[in-house]
Amino acid sequence: MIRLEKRKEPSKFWRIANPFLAVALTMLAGGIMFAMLGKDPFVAIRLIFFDPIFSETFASYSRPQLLIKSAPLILIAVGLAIGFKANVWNIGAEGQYIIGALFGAGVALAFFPAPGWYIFPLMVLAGAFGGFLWAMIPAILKTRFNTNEILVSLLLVYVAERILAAMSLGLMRNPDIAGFPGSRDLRRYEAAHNAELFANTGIHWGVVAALIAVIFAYAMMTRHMLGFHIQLAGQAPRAARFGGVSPARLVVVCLGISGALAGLAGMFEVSGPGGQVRIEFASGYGFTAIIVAFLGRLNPFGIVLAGLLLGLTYIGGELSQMMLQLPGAAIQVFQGMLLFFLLALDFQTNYRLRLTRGASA
Amino acid sequence: MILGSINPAVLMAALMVAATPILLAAIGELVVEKSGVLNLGVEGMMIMGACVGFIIAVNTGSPFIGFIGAALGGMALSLLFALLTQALMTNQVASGLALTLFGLGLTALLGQRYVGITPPRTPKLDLGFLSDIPFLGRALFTHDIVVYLTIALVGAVWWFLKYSRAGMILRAVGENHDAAHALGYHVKRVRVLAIMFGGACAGLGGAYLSLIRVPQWTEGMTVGAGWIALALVVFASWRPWRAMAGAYLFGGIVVLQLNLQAAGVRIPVEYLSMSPYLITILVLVIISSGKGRSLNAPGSLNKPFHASS
Amino acid sequence: MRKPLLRLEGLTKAYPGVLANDDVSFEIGEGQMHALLGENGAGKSTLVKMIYGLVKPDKGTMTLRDQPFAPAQPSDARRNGVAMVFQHFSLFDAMDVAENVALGMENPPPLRDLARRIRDVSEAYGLPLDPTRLVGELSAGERQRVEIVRCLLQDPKLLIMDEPTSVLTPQEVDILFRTLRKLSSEGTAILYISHKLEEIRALCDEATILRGGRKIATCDPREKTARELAELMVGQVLHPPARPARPVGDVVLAVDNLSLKSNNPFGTSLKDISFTLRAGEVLGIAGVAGNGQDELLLMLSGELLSPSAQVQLKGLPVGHLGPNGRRKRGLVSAPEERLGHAAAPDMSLTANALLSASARKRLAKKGFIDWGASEAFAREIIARFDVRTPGPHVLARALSGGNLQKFVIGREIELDPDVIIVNQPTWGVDASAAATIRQALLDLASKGAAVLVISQDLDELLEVADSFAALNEGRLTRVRSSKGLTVEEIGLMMGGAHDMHVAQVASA
Amino acid sequence: DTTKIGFIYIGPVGDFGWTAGHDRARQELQDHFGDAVETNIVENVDYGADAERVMTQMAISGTDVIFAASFGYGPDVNAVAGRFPDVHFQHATGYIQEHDNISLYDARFYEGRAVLGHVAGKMTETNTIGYIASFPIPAVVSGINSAYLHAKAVNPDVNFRIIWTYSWFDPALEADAAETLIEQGADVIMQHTDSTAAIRVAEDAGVMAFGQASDMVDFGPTAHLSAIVDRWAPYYIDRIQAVKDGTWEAQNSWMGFAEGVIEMAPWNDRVPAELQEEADALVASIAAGEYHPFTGPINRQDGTPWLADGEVAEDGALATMDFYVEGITGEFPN
Ligand SMILES: Nc1ncnc2c1ncn2[C@@H]1O[C@H](COP(=O)(O)OP(=O)(O)OP(=O)(O)O)[C@@H](O)[C@H]1O
Ligand SMILES: Nc1ncnc2c1ncn2[C@@H]1O[C@H](COP(=O)(O)OP(=O)(O)OP(=O)(O)O)[C@@H](O)[C@H]1O
Ligand SMILES: [Mg+2]
Ligand SMILES: [Mg+2]
Repeated sequence: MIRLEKRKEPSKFWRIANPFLAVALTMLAGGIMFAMLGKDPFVAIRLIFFDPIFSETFASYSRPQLLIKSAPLILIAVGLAIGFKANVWNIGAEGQYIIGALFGAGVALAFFPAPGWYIFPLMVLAGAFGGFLWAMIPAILKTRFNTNEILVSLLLVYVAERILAAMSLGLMRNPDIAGFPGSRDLRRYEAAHNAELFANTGIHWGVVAALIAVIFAYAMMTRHMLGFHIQLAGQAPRAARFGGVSPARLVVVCLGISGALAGLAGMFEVSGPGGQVRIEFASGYGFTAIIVAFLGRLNPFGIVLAGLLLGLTYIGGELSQMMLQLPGAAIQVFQGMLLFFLLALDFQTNYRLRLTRGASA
Repeated sequence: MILGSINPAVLMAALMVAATPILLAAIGELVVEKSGVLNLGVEGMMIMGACVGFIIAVNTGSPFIGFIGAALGGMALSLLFALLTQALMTNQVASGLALTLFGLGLTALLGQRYVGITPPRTPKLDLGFLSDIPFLGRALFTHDIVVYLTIALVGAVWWFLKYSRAGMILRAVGENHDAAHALGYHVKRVRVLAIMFGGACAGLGGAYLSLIRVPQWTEGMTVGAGWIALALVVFASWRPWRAMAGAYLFGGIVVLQLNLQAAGVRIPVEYLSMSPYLITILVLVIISSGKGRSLNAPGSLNKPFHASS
Repeated sequence: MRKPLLRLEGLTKAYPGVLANDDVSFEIGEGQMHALLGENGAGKSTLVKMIYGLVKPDKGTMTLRDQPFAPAQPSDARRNGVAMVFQHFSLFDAMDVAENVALGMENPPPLRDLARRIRDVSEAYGLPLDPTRLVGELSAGERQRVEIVRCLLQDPKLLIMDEPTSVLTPQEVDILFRTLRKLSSEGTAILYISHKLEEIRALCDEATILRGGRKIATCDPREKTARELAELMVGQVLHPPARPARPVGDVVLAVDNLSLKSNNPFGTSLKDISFTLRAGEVLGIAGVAGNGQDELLLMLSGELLSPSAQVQLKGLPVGHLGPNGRRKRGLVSAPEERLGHAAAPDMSLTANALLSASARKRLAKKGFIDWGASEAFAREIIARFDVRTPGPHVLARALSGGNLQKFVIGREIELDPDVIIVNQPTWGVDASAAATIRQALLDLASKGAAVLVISQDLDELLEVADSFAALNEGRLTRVRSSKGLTVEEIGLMMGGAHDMHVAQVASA
Repeated sequence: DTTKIGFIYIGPVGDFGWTAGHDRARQELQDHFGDAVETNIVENVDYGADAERVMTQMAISGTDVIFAASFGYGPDVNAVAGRFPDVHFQHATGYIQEHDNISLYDARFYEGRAVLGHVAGKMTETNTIGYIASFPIPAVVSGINSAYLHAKAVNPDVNFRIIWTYSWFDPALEADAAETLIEQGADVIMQHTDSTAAIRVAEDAGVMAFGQASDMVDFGPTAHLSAIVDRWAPYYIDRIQAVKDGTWEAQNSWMGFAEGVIEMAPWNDRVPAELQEEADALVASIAAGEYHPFTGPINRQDGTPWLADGEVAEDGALATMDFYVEGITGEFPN
């Protein structure tokens, strides 16, 4: 009989090897699915994993796109991971992302059409502040009334979505194109545009912010007392209190950081690739980022890889729809498989498979 | 004023129907959480039930068989979750979210050829004279059988948890899995069974949407009902009848805001349409600001269990 | 010789890296009171878990009443008349007494009948219990009763008790013993595990001693002294700690009329606690678990806050300060629960050194951690307190209980405090490690620190304390000098208004 | 040689609504030209970066014509079109046209709504008509106004009850909305949302309803009176032919009955033959350009005049309409 046995210490080897194994297994299982759908599995997998980075036709365009697609995921996930480490479950990053975007865009629209170097920095601050504020609702309800933060943050996503719709149709609607929902195109407003910093690299301020956030998060989690306390609170809450950590303060800090980063992501998106406030602006980055955070094992650099991997499957997925007429749903299933394999294989990091004689208790 | 055009009996009838799918999913999740497992994949299992139930009902011509298929479909997906979290000890939050993503994709694929088809009709239950009682008749006795079965299920779960030995064992496993293990209970077996029950209920909830409420199949048709069901469980502090009250409250607010709109009440529509969520949060706050333990969360909820012997 | 009830032959069980039981054989007769002795990790619990069907032996056989006996799960054992009280309670806080009892029975009657039987049986044995109460609200002694009544209701032929007395007052222990003797006279065999050797000598007629998983000896405990038994267990000669006379200085810690609500819904609130502690003094606080020890430690360490003037450290009010604020001012503490409270299980020893030392040892500058210094500090603790471990990178959970306890107490002592508060400093720790820890505390006191030891182990308190008080249901007795104090007197102080006392009188 | 055509959709092809309508046209297009065209789709593409990327990759991979089937792709279409001047862009319901390789096209849904309003006004017995609306954008608002005006014209007692769902697609919510409207006395349900839920509810409640975008008669054989069916195929075929002929030019087409881009689904038998004829005549006169659904006098909801007697609304005003006409009760969202 086979059984699991907890390792005395997590295995370093498997920690590195698992993602590769998972991708390989997903290629296998996904390939079978693609074949069943009547598509050439090798072509499909090449389109998803290789063409966006290596093909002559697409790579020069897709590579920078990978950064654009992954940057918000990484930025949000880094913040979420900090909270998850402390057992603070912010499931509502999507809402904070929306509110951050609204705050950022709000500043821009308020200044329109004035020029000024200070507008964009103000928008950055406003975006972070908006996300922070929205995250403070579950944080304060949690610390004051012991209300479950998972639920409150989640329910607030629906509220934020409706605020977004109301803003797109009302307050922030572009007055020059009467009737149509959606704000002015911020990409056409020099002072507020989060443009590519170097042409054709995909690097905009959001990518830079994601990078900075990753480095900061890494430094904080490994070198700073705050990070130490966060990990402590997650692993052993009583030990954390013994170490002088105030659980309430930690809830506020963790939700605040993740909210602010999600808000920033929303702000960089609305002023750059997204372009304008509109009803459909939010496209699930806040939820996908939760998965990215776990795939990256809550480690900032792991999150970078996970974000890029997931971004790759999105871009590759589009290519395979376009070139191979694979249904969009098949790509979703494929992504689901990838997650399952990554999660499932992870047990090897902490457990060892062992063959035993006979049944065990 | 126009408010007069809102009929309370009808409101009651409508909210019972609106509440049924989320209540079905919530009562299943309640049992899962009582056993100490947090499955965030309710949305995925619901859509699976909606899709599989629809396909089977269309192919067999029987909504009844469709519902059975939906339960099995939801259960099949939940088994995947059970495999991951119970056998392979994966993180429950991440596995649940992955389950939702996977379920949405898989059903879109499975259901491709079923878009635009009408499923066989589920008859309304004929309750004879009961439905002729003034007010109550319209409010309570004009529904399809699933509405009543769902209420019966809530009662059954309540009885099971409170009075049956198996229910007591399930609560024990959720409360303290180490102690339950020491007494010789099979923690994982109990949890896998609970997860399967939760999957079946979520599947039924989904099928209620695709076979009765809507009824049609379109991908992504659950649009967040699974998340509301999850919220209901906490809202109910893990008590079955409160889950029903919560579902009816939520359904009631949704229906009421539509009624207010249709009646032309001068409250901005944007605010009306977000009211179900805001009121749910408000009630959550009121419930949880009571004493600590009254929250009644199972002691081992979302903690991994690994028998080391 | 009595008729044999259970015979163990060559039982062996290996865990990765440890041979928990190695070829253990012995016999228990019907109605016999059989002790199982051994230091921590000797394999006692593993052995009884095999009898109860929780763990499967790798090798060896068991025979129960001349029938081969190989329980696949606890219900098999229960069906065969084996009942067990666990070392760590197997109770469910949020469920009531009757449900807890029913969960431990094979074929429980309907809950209402069961409730009546619980009342009847528990009163018949002098262990009164209200079946409708939530277990989480019971005191440790009462919780123990739930476990025992659960066994009694099944008419066991063999009752296994794994360290049942560590949470009982002496009076409660008396009642327990009376119950056990009664059971024994009715023909029930008892397999009794305890570290309290005097108890064993008073109760048992045969003892099996394990060391490192092997059976070392079987003897009649009444014919040996406690010292001899201990040395058999440990395999070496023991020395009691030295306690040099020392001058007592000024008051450094004063608690004034403090009442505090517990932060745990099932905890005990403190009521009107007052005492003072002088430099160089060792104050022992006795009490049965669950009478407010945890809360007292939390309140003193700063994990629970109070009105600032009610706790004074060296004359300054500190009630409003958190743990680090108090540490900076010289007060340190070591809670009872090693894994999870005093130390984070999944973190390295280095990180655990940082946990409480960052403030006093300046291991962080402007919030940035000096990991090098932290590691050096961890090494220092490991070296000075003889912590057996490959190095400071090892996770706390990978250490044995005794070694982790040495690390935790050592960490606090190394902080060179003016006041140190420890709760159960040698709980579950074997004799030699316990001696090291006690010695370290005494040494600290003789250097002029004030030491507060909260413990359930009266022998330990008598060994180290200069003055003495007891906690009962959140109230602290008057502090008195420990000179001339007897265990009986302490027991009465601890028992206080405890209802066990009343029950004893009633059943006498 | 093969013309390579890409389609990007905001929803899934299985939505049975807007996206499905476009994909239906794509299939007709493919059938019409056979091997002479290759069509590719990418579904569920969000506005913004995703759309821009998908279109760019289509362009890179040699696509000749790109159909972007939602108004929100506007900025993205224009950005990509600027970079790929040789690719022809066809943007549905768009309003930004900054390059001469972009054509805009839209349908005059309000023409169809006028017919629905006319029939509904005559058919209703309770004089109450329920309207399930998605978002208050001009296409939806002008539809409501058009339907109301034409119902009112034939039935002065008619009143409209409107529910905004704030979503294009939420079957359960649409079903609840339909039920609510019926309970509040509506015996005809119109919808400007994409699911078929409302039709089914109407069928069960024994009231009447109109389908949306597709013929939804299968969902309510008794209730379904007709539907405005989107038929983009004739236009698509036309445009591809133009590409093949080398005559493609940027245009801004707003098409209705005249161009066959919208048409009425077959009438239900319960609509009296006489009324069917009236309705068909209305369709014909609109198609012939003899009648415009927004012909004055028309006042705004607050009573201020909008169109004078005989005045016909300009396309610009219709494309940006953001008010109810006089007679509609209830507050306009915002
Ligand atoms: N589940 C397990 N996995 C691995 N090792 C184990 C396990 N259970 C016990 N051990 C090891 O087996 C040995 C015997 O443990 P056991 O619990 O039987 O000791 P014990 O005599 O009851 O000690 P104590 O006095 O501390 O209760 C120890 O070294 C322990 O670490
Ligand atoms: N669950 C486990 N998995 C792996 N190893 C374990 C486990 N539990 C204990 N061990 C190992 O077994 C050894 C003995 O552990 P245990 O806690 O029983 O020590 P002990 O013999 O009681 O020591 P002490 O007397 O110091 O308490 C330790 O070295 C520990 O690393
Ligand atoms: Mg030990
Ligand atoms: Mg033991």
